[in-house]
Amino acid sequence: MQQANTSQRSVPATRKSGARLAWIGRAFLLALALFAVIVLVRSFFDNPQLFAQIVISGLQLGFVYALIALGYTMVYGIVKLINFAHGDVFMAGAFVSFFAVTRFQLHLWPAMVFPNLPPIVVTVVGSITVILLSMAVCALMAVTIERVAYKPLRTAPRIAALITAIGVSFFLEYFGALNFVFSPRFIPYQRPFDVVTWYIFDGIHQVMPGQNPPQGSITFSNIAIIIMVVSILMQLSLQFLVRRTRIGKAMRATAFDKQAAQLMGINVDRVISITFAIGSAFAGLGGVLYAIAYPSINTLLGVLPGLKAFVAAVLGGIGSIPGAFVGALIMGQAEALTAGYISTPMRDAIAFTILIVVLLVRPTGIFGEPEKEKA
Amino acid sequence: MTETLANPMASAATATTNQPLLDVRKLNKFFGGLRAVNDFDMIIYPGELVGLIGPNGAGKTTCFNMISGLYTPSGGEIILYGQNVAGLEPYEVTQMGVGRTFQNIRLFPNLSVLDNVRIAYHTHAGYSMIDAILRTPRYERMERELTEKAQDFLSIFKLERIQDELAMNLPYGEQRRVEIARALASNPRLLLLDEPAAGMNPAEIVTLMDLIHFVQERFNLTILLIEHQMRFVMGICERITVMDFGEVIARGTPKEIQADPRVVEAYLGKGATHAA
Amino acid sequence: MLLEVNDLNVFYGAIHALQGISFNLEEGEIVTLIGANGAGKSTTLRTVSGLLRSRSGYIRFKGQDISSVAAEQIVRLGISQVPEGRKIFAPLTVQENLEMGAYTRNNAAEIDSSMQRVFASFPRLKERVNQLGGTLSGGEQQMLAMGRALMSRPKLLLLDEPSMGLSPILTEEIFRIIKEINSQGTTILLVEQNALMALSVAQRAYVLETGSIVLQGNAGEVRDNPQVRNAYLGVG
Amino acid sequence: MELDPLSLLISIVKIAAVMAWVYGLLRVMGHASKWVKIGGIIALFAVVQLAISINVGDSPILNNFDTGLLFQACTITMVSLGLNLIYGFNGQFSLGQWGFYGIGAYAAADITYRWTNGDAAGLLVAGIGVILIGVVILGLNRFLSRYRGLPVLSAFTLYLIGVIIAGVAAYYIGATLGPMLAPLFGTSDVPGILRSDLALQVVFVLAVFIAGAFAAEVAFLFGLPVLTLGSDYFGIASLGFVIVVNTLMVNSDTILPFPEMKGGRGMVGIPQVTTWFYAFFFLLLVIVVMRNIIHSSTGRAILSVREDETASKAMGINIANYKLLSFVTGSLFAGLGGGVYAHYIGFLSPGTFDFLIGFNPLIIVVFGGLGSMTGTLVAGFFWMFFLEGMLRVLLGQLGTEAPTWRFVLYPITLLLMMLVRPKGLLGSVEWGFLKRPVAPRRGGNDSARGPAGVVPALK
Amino acid sequence: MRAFKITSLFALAAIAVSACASAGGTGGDIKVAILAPLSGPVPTFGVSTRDGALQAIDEWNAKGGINGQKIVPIVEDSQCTPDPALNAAHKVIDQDKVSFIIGEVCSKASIPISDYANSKKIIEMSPTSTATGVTVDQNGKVKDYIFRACFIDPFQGKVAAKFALGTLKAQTAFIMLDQSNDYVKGLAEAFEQAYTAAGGKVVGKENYTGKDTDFSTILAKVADAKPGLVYLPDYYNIVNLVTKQAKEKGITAPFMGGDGWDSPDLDTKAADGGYYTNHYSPEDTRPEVVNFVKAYGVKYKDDKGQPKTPDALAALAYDAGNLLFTAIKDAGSTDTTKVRDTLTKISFDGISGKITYDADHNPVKSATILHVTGGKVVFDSVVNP
Repeated sequence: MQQANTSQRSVPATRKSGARLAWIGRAFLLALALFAVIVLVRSFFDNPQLFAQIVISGLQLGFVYALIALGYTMVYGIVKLINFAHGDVFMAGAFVSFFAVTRFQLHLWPAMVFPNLPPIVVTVVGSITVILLSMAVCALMAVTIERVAYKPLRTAPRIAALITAIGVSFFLEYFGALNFVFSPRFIPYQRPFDVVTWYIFDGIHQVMPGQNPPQGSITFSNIAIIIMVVSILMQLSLQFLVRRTRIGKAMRATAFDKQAAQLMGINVDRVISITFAIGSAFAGLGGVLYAIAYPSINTLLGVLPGLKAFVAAVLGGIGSIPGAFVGALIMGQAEALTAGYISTPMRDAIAFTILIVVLLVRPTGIFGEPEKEKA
Repeated sequence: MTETLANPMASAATATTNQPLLDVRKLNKFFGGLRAVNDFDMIIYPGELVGLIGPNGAGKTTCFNMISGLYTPSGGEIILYGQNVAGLEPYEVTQMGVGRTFQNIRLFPNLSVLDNVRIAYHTHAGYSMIDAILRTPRYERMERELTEKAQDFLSIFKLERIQDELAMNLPYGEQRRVEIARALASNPRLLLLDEPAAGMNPAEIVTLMDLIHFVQERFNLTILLIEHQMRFVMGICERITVMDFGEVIARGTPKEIQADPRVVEAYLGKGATHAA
Repeated sequence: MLLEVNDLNVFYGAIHALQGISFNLEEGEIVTLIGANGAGKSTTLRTVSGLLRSRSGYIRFKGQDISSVAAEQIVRLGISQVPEGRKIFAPLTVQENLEMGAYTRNNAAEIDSSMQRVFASFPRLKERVNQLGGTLSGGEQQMLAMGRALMSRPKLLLLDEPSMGLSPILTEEIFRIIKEINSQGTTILLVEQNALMALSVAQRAYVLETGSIVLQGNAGEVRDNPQVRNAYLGVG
Repeated sequence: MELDPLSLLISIVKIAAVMAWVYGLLRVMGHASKWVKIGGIIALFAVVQLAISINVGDSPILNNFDTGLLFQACTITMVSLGLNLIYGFNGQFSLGQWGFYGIGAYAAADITYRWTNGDAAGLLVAGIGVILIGVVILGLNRFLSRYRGLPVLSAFTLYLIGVIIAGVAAYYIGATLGPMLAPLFGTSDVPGILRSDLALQVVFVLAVFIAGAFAAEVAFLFGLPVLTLGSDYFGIASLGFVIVVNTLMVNSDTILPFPEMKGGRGMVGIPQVTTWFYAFFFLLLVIVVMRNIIHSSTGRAILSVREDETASKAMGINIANYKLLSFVTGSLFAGLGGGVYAHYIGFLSPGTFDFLIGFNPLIIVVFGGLGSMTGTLVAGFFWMFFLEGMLRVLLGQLGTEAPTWRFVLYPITLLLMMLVRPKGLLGSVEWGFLKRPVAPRRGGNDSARGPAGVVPALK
Repeated sequence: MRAFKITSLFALAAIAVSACASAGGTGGDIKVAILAPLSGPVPTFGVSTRDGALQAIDEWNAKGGINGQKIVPIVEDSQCTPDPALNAAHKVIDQDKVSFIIGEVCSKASIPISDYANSKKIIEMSPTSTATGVTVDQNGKVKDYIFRACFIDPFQGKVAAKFALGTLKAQTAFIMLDQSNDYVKGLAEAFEQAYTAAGGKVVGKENYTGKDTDFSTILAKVADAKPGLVYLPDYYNIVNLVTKQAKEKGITAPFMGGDGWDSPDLDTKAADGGYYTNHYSPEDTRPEVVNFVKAYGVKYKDDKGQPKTPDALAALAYDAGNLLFTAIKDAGSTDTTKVRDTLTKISFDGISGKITYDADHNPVKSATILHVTGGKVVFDSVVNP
């Protein structure tokens, strides 16, 4: 009896060390990575121009995701809530700009007020006004949502707020689809400015309507450049805000420890509202740019980009601003390259597989801080 | 396997008194750059009741966490009955006969007191999940037996009246007792108590001391405890180890420790000498 | 009377954590609450600073009832807490931590002068001004936490276990600073496990046991009480 | 058109009746007497069966609209119970339940589809495959437990290789044996014995079980590495699983070798064999199995993981195993639910298994109360009869524009509900059968027995 | 024993419910259910279908109903998803006791409905479900009571191929298709078959999914392949995105598609130069078309308050309604078997042409080819089968 018991108890210590078998898992991952690299390298040498073209479209997509992902990651960082309604705020941004342009001709206001302005100034100022309006409306909307649906649940189990977030998301989608709101249609989006495309082939030339760019040229458009520039600018300004300003520091303090922040006299509720507002303003901006780049909008527009941006935020390490940015770029490339070289219908599957594999290697994302061991 | 002896380990322990039950050698733990525990050594023989004291943050709980497997040591050996258990999973360490309580009580808050204790029996449940799904006679029998055993434990701790209360609804003192009962129910040879008397008033502490003495004899336990209540430590422990800044600064009997100037300076405080 | 706490009852769920506590602080005093772990000392401080809500009883600060004032407003009224475990903002630098302490104030010049004063009291913080809070040692973190609390220029400073995990030398240093802060006019409510040390700086003391005050008096009296000596000082 | 107050009343009575029925079910099942238990279950089954088959006026008491809701309520409840086991009881935030539901549905549907088309290979391959894979997993589990501290990715790779080998073996065995049975199917004119209705019923039940087991095995492979992630990360990874599964469904005829599933066009021609009896049977099965697990030592271990992982480790519980166990069991329930669903609706399309709809079980589980089986049961039935029943009926009367409001009212209801009861409808209350059995208190005077009597006799 | 009380309570309640339910029948009117996806992925189709069908019902009611009986519409949201669609069908058939259903729009929702309706001998007239599986089961047996108003996929594909090679003289084509959409896939396959059989060359074929918005990768390949024609038989929302992005990339090859293009929301600027096969053209000068377009515009306004132009979905729903009501009228009865027999032999002049039914309950009618040019959709030609 005692004998049996002793031996039973000593089993764990006499077991072989499994650490020696770590190579199996590593070999598996390596094989996956190698496969991906081989596919990419071969594709690159097959047709470098096509490869570059695909990478450019991946960049454009990735930078839009980045704008949405920033909001996700900020909100998650501060209230640990997966704000599923974020994608719908993004949708609202697109619709606000649509109505501003088609109903109120807001993008032309400089020309109406100052008739002698050169058209380029009109376009730039008008478009910026439209974008700012969208951002403001989105920020307002998000703050309202936060007050109504999330704040009362701050002390409740986290999942309750997640469910209300899903509820808010459904509400925005289907309320927006009512006939007297946005209607459920896919609406051709009227851009506040025209998209111009250039191609690179012995220098940079503009693509004229009805003219095929020569074989082997690489095309890019002004909207792609705007998206990239705006996205980088926003990322930098957000970094500045969070690192250098008083409210940004309060955000980081609140994210780290709400009670300690309260003890500093920080109004935690206000900081959270501001975080929602900023994140959603970015989503609104993303919504406008997205609609300009892919000009067909309906009320379900935000679902997939929202989801992918969220995945990008998780991939980069949720809560981390540079992480969201890098994650979004990876998502963009993963989608574009999968679409280009494997199969378009598989691109979501591949993107998520990448997410899962990355999480297995780095359980809290690329830039995520390791979870604290607790005892 | 239906023996009714108090503790199967009891005779094994007496048969090998000269062999230490726990032999910790050069244990180290780093958190990032911070050295939480530095070359910690400790030998405990079967049947002893040893105290581990030191200021908050001295590394006592970290040592506990390493011995019970929650932390993987950065270096050193933890030899339990001749086997190095450093780096084993906590559940394996527990199955080898190490039970513990936690500094900030970690009961299963939404479960009843009885379930809290029954969970500790899990590894000895004596029936499989298939038995449970099919509700076989074996399940019925073993579950009844297990429940009775758990209730016996509860009655030792005078908790039988509250067996159906949710753990989170108990007052502090009772939570402590449930936690000790739960740790004992996992059938340990070595029991680690992390500040068992915290939050108890002097009268409760006296009861607790009696209780610990009782369970130690009853179950032939070896006990290692962390405690701040000096009266408790001095009154109950046979030997005391004092830690400060991750290092052992003194060992000895309670009397020796109280007289040790380093201990007084580091832990009891200079005021102690004045007051005494 | 600067702070007046009367018949305070606080519950954690079903647990009656504070069972009718009453105590008070005069301006300029150091008062200490001593007692075992879980006796309710930290709960008391957290209730005063507004992090917890009492079920009954009141807290008056400078005559104003603050039992239902929000925590961030209480800071503006002049109560600042150094929480247990220091709770400094690990991802923020030392300077940013201090700026957070002055969050309620707007005058940049005054904030700067406060910061200089904190640096004068804690020269070590000045050396590490750009270091992240999380990388400081325990003693430095405690100094940062106290410095941060002082940045709001409080009338009343609540200190929760300032010596926790500190070496004797550091503990003495901290207590020297506590006295210094007090001498500059800040009233201090001190919760401490190192009862001897606490009693050596405080004028008055309250002894807490499972949520109620069992003994109160001058520090000296309390120190000489045989029960206290037995239970908390480990001697006798 | 105007709202007919009578129909509002009918809807309310209907929901109340269903809730009362659920309550009655849990009551009779929890009754102490065995005969009341059996009699009560039969009676409750009979009540519904009679209501389906007896006509009052020109239609049965429960018309097809109602029974359709009942079927769907049963399946969604099964799926949600599985999720509650994973999330509510074990604390693992999973969004992947819908994927296992889909896997179960497609797997079961494929088996019976092939069967009705005179091809037994589907059943053989799936059946043998599920068994072989199970054997491989259990065997490898035993073998790998000899290695301590084995990195989870290595374990995963080994399992994956094992499963692939088992799957390939099953394929060849099944594909060889399958055609041999073809003569037994007879021809289109002379039905063979395997084409009888009875055979189809048997195959259907087998298919549902195989589908459940298959979903469970997939859950094992997926959960093994992914359950090591922290809670929200696990949630997102499992959401990814749903999307991967959905993509594979869309491409089932091109990337996967199942032309009969027809990819995005949807699989037609699945025999509609699910009857009220089967839905009832499988729901009861899931309830009983889950309840028996929860109220046992295993269940307490599962709960302890949710309550406090560290303390649970210190109690000698291998938490990784229990996370995996509850995940696999929960997915098994989802797979069973899928199998029942496929043979009720008779048509599967990837759109049904979209990730957005996949939030439904989560909503039901939270709505009912995490860690409350009763809550899930009540919420599952209520949700179906409210959203698909009551709202549909009432809005249908309010004019041609009103139905668009259904999905506006639904989130508002959800929102209000969460704001009013953030811990769910029933919190963690259980009714009747699902109540934790109360251990009898030991009578007598404990002190009289003395310490000598309180020996912790463990084996 | 409490359990039994509860159970008996349930039984009583259930009987009460059924008693109430059976009391709520209305006599004299003909109830017609309209099952349309008002929510879900394609709500816009649902709205058009509903409006078109309601238009037909209103006109008939204005004329005094069918044989003196008024038509009462019951609209249900079927979400373009199988289970809600089936629930909706159950509800209208068993709860509201309708005998006639107009809908569903999506094939994947129509298929489960059609099985059930057929088993209940309820006439289902789908306006736009183009998959063969709607009217024919997997064994090739015709579902007796199921009809549709639209032509099926293979027909449109063939017409498009004929037009591409004949009129457009495009010798090479690039096909873009949504793998997960049976409508698109059906058209694409039919086109490819007919096109290669007639000597055309398919230089590339790319899949995407209906949720995509970024087509630049595929368009990069199109630009690379330089085809004479891009066949894109998808719905207008995808067409808007693809053609716009194609224009921006400088792709000059004309796009061609199917009836999915037809929508007031088609971006005519982006799709400029494109062609599509359709059921009808609102510019058609036949009086029934002109009247319909006018009446529809009076009844329904767009968000700017302008009269809406009916799209093909509305037109087909209108046709579906008229087909059904004419058949009921001709049969002189609401008995579904009689109506079915009438329908199989019907010859009806609809908006989308002259309709007769073949053995598989698919309409035999002509296709219209429309050309997108100068910001407008203009009638190009009619192609007969």
